[in-house]
Amino acid sequence: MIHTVLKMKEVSIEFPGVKALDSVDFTMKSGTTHALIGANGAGKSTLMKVLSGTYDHYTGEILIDDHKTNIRTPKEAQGCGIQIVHQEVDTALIPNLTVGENIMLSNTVNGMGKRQFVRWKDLHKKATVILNSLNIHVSSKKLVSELTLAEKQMVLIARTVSTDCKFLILDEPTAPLSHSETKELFRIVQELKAKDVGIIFISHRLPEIFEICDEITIMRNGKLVSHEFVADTTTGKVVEQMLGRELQEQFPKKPSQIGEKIFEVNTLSDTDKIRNISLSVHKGEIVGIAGLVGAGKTEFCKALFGEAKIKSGEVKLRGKVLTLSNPYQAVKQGIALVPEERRKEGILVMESVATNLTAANLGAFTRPFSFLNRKAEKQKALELIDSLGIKTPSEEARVQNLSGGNQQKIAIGKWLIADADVYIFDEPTKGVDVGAKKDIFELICELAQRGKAIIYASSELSEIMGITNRLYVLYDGQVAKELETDLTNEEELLFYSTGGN
Amino acid sequence: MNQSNPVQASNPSKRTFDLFQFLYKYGTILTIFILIIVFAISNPTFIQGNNLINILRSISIVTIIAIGITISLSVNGFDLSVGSVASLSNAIVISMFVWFSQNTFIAIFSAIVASLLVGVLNSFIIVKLKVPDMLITLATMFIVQGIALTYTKGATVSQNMVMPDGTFSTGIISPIFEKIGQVPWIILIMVIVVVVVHVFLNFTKHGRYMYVIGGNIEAARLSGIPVNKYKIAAYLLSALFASIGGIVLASRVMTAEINAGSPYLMDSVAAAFIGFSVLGAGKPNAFGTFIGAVLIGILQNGLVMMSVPYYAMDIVKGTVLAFALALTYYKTK
Amino acid sequence: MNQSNPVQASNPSKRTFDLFQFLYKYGTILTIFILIIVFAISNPTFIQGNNLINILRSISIVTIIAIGITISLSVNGFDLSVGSVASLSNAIVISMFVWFSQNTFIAIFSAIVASLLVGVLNSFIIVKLKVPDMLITLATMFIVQGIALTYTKGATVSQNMVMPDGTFSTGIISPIFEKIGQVPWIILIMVIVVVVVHVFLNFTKHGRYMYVIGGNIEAARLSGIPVNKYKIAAYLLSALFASIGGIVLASRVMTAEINAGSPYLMDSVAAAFIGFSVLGAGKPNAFGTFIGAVLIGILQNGLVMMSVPYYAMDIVKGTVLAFALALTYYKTK
Amino acid sequence: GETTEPEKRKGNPDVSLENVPERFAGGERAKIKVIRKIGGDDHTAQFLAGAKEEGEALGFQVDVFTANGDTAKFHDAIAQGLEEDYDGFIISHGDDAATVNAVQKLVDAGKSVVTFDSTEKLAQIENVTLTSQDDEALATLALDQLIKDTNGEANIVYLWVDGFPPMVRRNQVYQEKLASNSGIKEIERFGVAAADTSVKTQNAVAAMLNKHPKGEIDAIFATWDAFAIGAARAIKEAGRDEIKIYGIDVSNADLQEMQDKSSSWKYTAAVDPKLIGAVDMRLLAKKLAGEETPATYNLEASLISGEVLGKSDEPINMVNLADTVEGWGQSTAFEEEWMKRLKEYYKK
Ligand SMILES: Nc1ncnc2c1ncn2[C@@H]1O[C@H](COP(=O)(O)OP(=O)(O)OP(=O)(O)O)[C@@H](O)[C@H]1O
Ligand SMILES: Nc1ncnc2c1ncn2[C@@H]1O[C@H](COP(=O)(O)OP(=O)(O)OP(=O)(O)O)[C@@H](O)[C@H]1O
Ligand SMILES: [Mg+2]
Ligand SMILES: [Mg+2]
Repeated sequence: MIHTVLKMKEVSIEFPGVKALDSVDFTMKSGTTHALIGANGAGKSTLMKVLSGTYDHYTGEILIDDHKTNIRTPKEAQGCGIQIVHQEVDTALIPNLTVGENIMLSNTVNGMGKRQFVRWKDLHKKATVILNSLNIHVSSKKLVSELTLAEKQMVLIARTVSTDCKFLILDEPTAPLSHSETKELFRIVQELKAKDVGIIFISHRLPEIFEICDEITIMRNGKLVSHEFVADTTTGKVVEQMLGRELQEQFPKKPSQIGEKIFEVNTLSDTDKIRNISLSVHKGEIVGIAGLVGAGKTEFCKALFGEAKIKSGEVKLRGKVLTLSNPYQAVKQGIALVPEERRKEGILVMESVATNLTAANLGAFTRPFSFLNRKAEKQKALELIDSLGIKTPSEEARVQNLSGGNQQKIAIGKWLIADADVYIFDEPTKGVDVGAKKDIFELICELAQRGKAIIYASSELSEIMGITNRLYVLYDGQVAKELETDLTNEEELLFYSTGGN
Repeated sequence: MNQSNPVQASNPSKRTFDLFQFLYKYGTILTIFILIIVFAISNPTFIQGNNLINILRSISIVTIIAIGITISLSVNGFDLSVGSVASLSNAIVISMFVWFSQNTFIAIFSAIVASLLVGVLNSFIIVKLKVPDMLITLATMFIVQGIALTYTKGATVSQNMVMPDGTFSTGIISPIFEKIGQVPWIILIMVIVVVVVHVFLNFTKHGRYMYVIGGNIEAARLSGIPVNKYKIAAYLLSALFASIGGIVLASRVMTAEINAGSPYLMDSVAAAFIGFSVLGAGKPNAFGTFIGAVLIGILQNGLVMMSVPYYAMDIVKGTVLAFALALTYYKTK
Repeated sequence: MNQSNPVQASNPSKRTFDLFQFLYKYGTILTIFILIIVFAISNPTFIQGNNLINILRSISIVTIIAIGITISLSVNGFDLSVGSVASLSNAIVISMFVWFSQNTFIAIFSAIVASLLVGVLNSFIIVKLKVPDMLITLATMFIVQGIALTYTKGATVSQNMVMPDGTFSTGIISPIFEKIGQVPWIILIMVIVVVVVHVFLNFTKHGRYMYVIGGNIEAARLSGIPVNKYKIAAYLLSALFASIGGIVLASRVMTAEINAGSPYLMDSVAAAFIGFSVLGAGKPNAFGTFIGAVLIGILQNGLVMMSVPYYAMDIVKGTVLAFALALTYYKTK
Repeated sequence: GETTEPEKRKGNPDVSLENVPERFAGGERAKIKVIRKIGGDDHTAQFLAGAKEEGEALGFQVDVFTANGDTAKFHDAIAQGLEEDYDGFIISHGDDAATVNAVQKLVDAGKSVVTFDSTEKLAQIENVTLTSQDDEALATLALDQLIKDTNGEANIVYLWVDGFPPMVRRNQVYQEKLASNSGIKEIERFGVAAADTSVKTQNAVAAMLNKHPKGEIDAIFATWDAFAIGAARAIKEAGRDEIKIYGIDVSNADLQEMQDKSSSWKYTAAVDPKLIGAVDMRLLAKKLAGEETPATYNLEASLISGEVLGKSDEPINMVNLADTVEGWGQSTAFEEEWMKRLKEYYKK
């Protein structure tokens, strides 16, 4: 088979204050899977946005089969057979339209020719066929605004599958997916590969990359570091190239100074998904909430934070029953939540880094009559930027322009100032590179060492195993099992989280 | 601001069935039925054919203009200039007859061309200069209003009027033109406009593109939809329907009064917004807009029948609007 | 719709320096200076102290009401009911004097309380029933207008008026109250309102929270900010300033005419929106709103001075508004 | 402010300015500002046109402004006018108390002022002439005709809106007539003042006609021509020409409607709004010339009959109405000999 060859040569791009790409080369063939990795902010997404025509102010050239192509708009990229599933799925979906319309969007745009009228029956039928072929169980007539994050992701992948493309870019597609959904995705990737599609795969999950990719390109600080065959490298080497240093132990030492029980949840049910959950957390303890995607982890975290309507049960902190009717009360009573969907819920994209960091406890930076003490605010922000290693041009920069991992650090950082008693983390490492991940783990352990009670919800079993002292497995909104982390293993966790008994 | 996607916030909960879901979808229609029943009980003539025709006639201009607003809303835009455009169109069509003794075709044609020019101006500034639509159409609203006033020198244009030079105008308004504003034509025009735009928005690819643009402009751009072209088209259509509204108004009153179109802005906006939720569309849509206009029209008519003093009418009108909205938007949480 | 964050689209590129960045920040202020120069050249009395005071007096009510709108915009809300609230407040304060012979304190107090009730109603429906603000304030706009009309029975309230029973009202408007609407007090009140709200929004925790809520309400909620309280506060403040506007108006004209407040809606909205970009704020802000009002006031005054025919005034006003907007929003690309 | 030297314009040198008051004899022009609170209707357009035409004929520079109903803007314009070099002002519809202060300031600054349909408290100020169209006469003319035509037995619809001084005065007459003619019964009333008053009225009257079948309504009394024309259209649409309309005020469009033989608008009582503007301007000119002027002046009302209009072979409008209605638009009130001479002098 003759493969198509894609080459990007000396691509550079600059944003105010940042040189995001610095003369990067990238080469791949169709019919292969190619991993693109790098720490947060390395420029992976930016490089792919150049390739898919999002930016037109880059320098350098793009060649397909050694023909110079001019890709400056998405349409031109699509014309060259390049499709992308963006990291932030919401930017690509139309919330007020149905799943079917979203899937068939490119078809409607480019495939109708002179035909003016949409054939609704046809459209939904085709969409359903695609959904079925991907094993996605969502009605094609549902509105996208009603979907979960994972479902939205699948819809986007389904959309690209509906077109014929030569190169498919998947920017962190597995971040919101469950194990089984990830498996589905990999199956699809393999199928596409067999059809001579080249897949560019961005992920922070190294095992996945070693599982499905043929080649690997590593970036750091907007520059190309290496390009080699996956078979010729190892995880350790990749991490080293990514970070520019060796990564020691990924998980820090677990906290050991566990104090008295301070946080208790008794038979908590909400109006929707959560049923009869009881658990307890001690001072200085990290308690994991494990469970597959959709098990109800997020809902549970939100219920503890006053965001979901509680039907029955009680939540106690230091023996005192809490009233949790909204997050404001939760915060007042000493609870902090780092939510899962950070762009929508965790950070204020339009505001500066400093404003974000102080948002949860602005009261600490005021003079009498609530006047702001800007100097104190700035100082604290700089302190945090430094201690969390947030990569930003200044404390006045808009969070919108930071990379995903740095945004997440900010979402966590704001709660460090608030000084709560109970910290709830919902998938805090989603879309975060290994280096930043380690920083985040260290942060969490440090909090525990300071005697805070920590709840850590994640569908990444290895993380749960690595960082928690004790854990609860959630299945279908209920606690399936409570386990001591040291006395269990990933297999057992998987067993309980898939409904085993 | 946050009305752009009312359904987005909805988090329908499967289990508590769906009184609320039901009300969201059918709240407006339900309100209409309740109103009809209440008015009919208090005065049986309310549901006589004649009166129903009265109601349809009275809402036709509002509906036509509101359909234009609906189209601008569908690309997540907002056209505040429609009232002024209707005034301008009204002034031009009548003056073509009266001042220049033109025939019906030329009169209508001129009015539409002038209105489309406003649409071009709006869309140019929105698309090219990237001025937010609500702001720039606020500005063009003033400009067009001023142009209409200057054109008529601030006076009413009517047949046989005294011209500035002291002579009398001799043009007459064609009897064919007069028909447009009469039953059944005026109602027919409204129905055709609603149906055509409904089909356009829901069954043609162009309509879909508009919704796609309205839902997520970035995504639309990235899927290769010529976003700017459709935005321009939306503002042209919005101006076109405002123009038709003005022409129908002209035919109904056979004069061009000062700022005659401007009061239609508020009612049209209300109709288009009420229409958002009708049948659970969750987005601006032609049928919903029509229903919104019907709600307003029924209220207006019924209240007159019940001899509610005019100054209290606003209270009732506002309250029912608020009630319909609350019914529509109230969620379990 | 997409006016909420005009700066968002900006993608300032360092290299093309920044004529455009400059214009974005200073466009409005530049326009004001150009206008002043043009008007002053055409008629030197324009920049005489007396005339400048006239201008400040003429914008004071618009500014005060626009400041209320600015606050509702800061939480990404939108209060269309301010014009009606100003009418209501005007009617109540005058009627307290004229019908009930109350003193200044009680009269002002009653007007403010009534207006705050409207604010409570608005915020209750917005916060509890989750009806989009623009829609519900459209409804309350009608309701409050109707209430104000019903309260005065659609008549003008003035000293010595004929009461429904045929007698004459005997209450008089206190001379102290009359002072409010006169120079320098009226200007002083405006300046105090602008400064206080500017400080409040920019230098206090509460102001910061309002902007944060306006930027991303979900994230604000999950940061533990009592979002609903601040939204309620914003609508109460918006009603409060509308009420103050109505009271100042009452003191200026010493009567309560029907719907006296409603013409202020459009100008206030324009002022608040023009203010978005002033000095590159990129969000609703009190100082910018004041500058927006100044722009409108200067135009109005200068055009009257240049004897522009009143019907052409809207054209010029709209064009300058469009020009300021284009200057402000036009980006390299 | 200080007055600048009035600009001179060459008139016709053949016309001598003998006997023309000193103020104007040297060919000096005057600068006049007409400020009207209400706007957006044809009455305003005609009134302003009348004032401007008459003033310019006299060689004056006339600037007009309407505040479109915004009281504060109205006062802003007066305050601003004070700063400029106007010699005289015509203030129309200053019906709020604050107008008294504003006009007082004008007078204190030595400006001449004539007002129209403004608050009666202005009478306290010396040297100000208050003019009005005689609302009592207007209402009486129309109502008397209604009572005469129906022999004092009728169910009527009353179209009226509160809140405007002329409307208040018309309502007073209406209430009196209702009290003294027990056979006249009001069965419905309606009225809004908006930019689309006529269409709103049309819709409302259409609803009323449905509510009250044939025989239940005999006549409609419309206190404003915008109401009358809306009602006339509604009646035409419903084919209920047994109902007769008696209105107040007139415009060109109204004449069109009334002339139509099938129109149910039978009578309207009116004063020529253009004439009002002209008479006000003459009064102001007399003041500027230092001549005696009355403290108040009421413009006479006429009753226009649709039947008479219908008999004319040529279409009738506001100008040639004078051929049909005696005295229409022809008042020579305050038109002094020297004004005619001045007009002659400035004639182009
Ligand atoms: N539109 C923009 N304006 C300004 N800076 C930007 C913009 N887009 C990206 N950047 C900057 O470019 C750099 C690269 O960002 P990019 O999103 O490509 O990182 P990434 O490798 O995808 O990281 P992550 O793994 O966190 O998603 C970051 O420092 C980011 O702040
Ligand atoms: N916006 C939504 N619309 C409809 N259903 C939803 C929505 N969000 C969540 N759900 C449903 O609620 C259930 C619980 O979801 P939740 O997000 O709590 O799970 P989770 O264990 O946190 O999974 P994840 O790993 O995806 O966060 C799931 O079945 C999901 O489909
Ligand atoms: Mg990325
Ligand atoms: Mg989750």
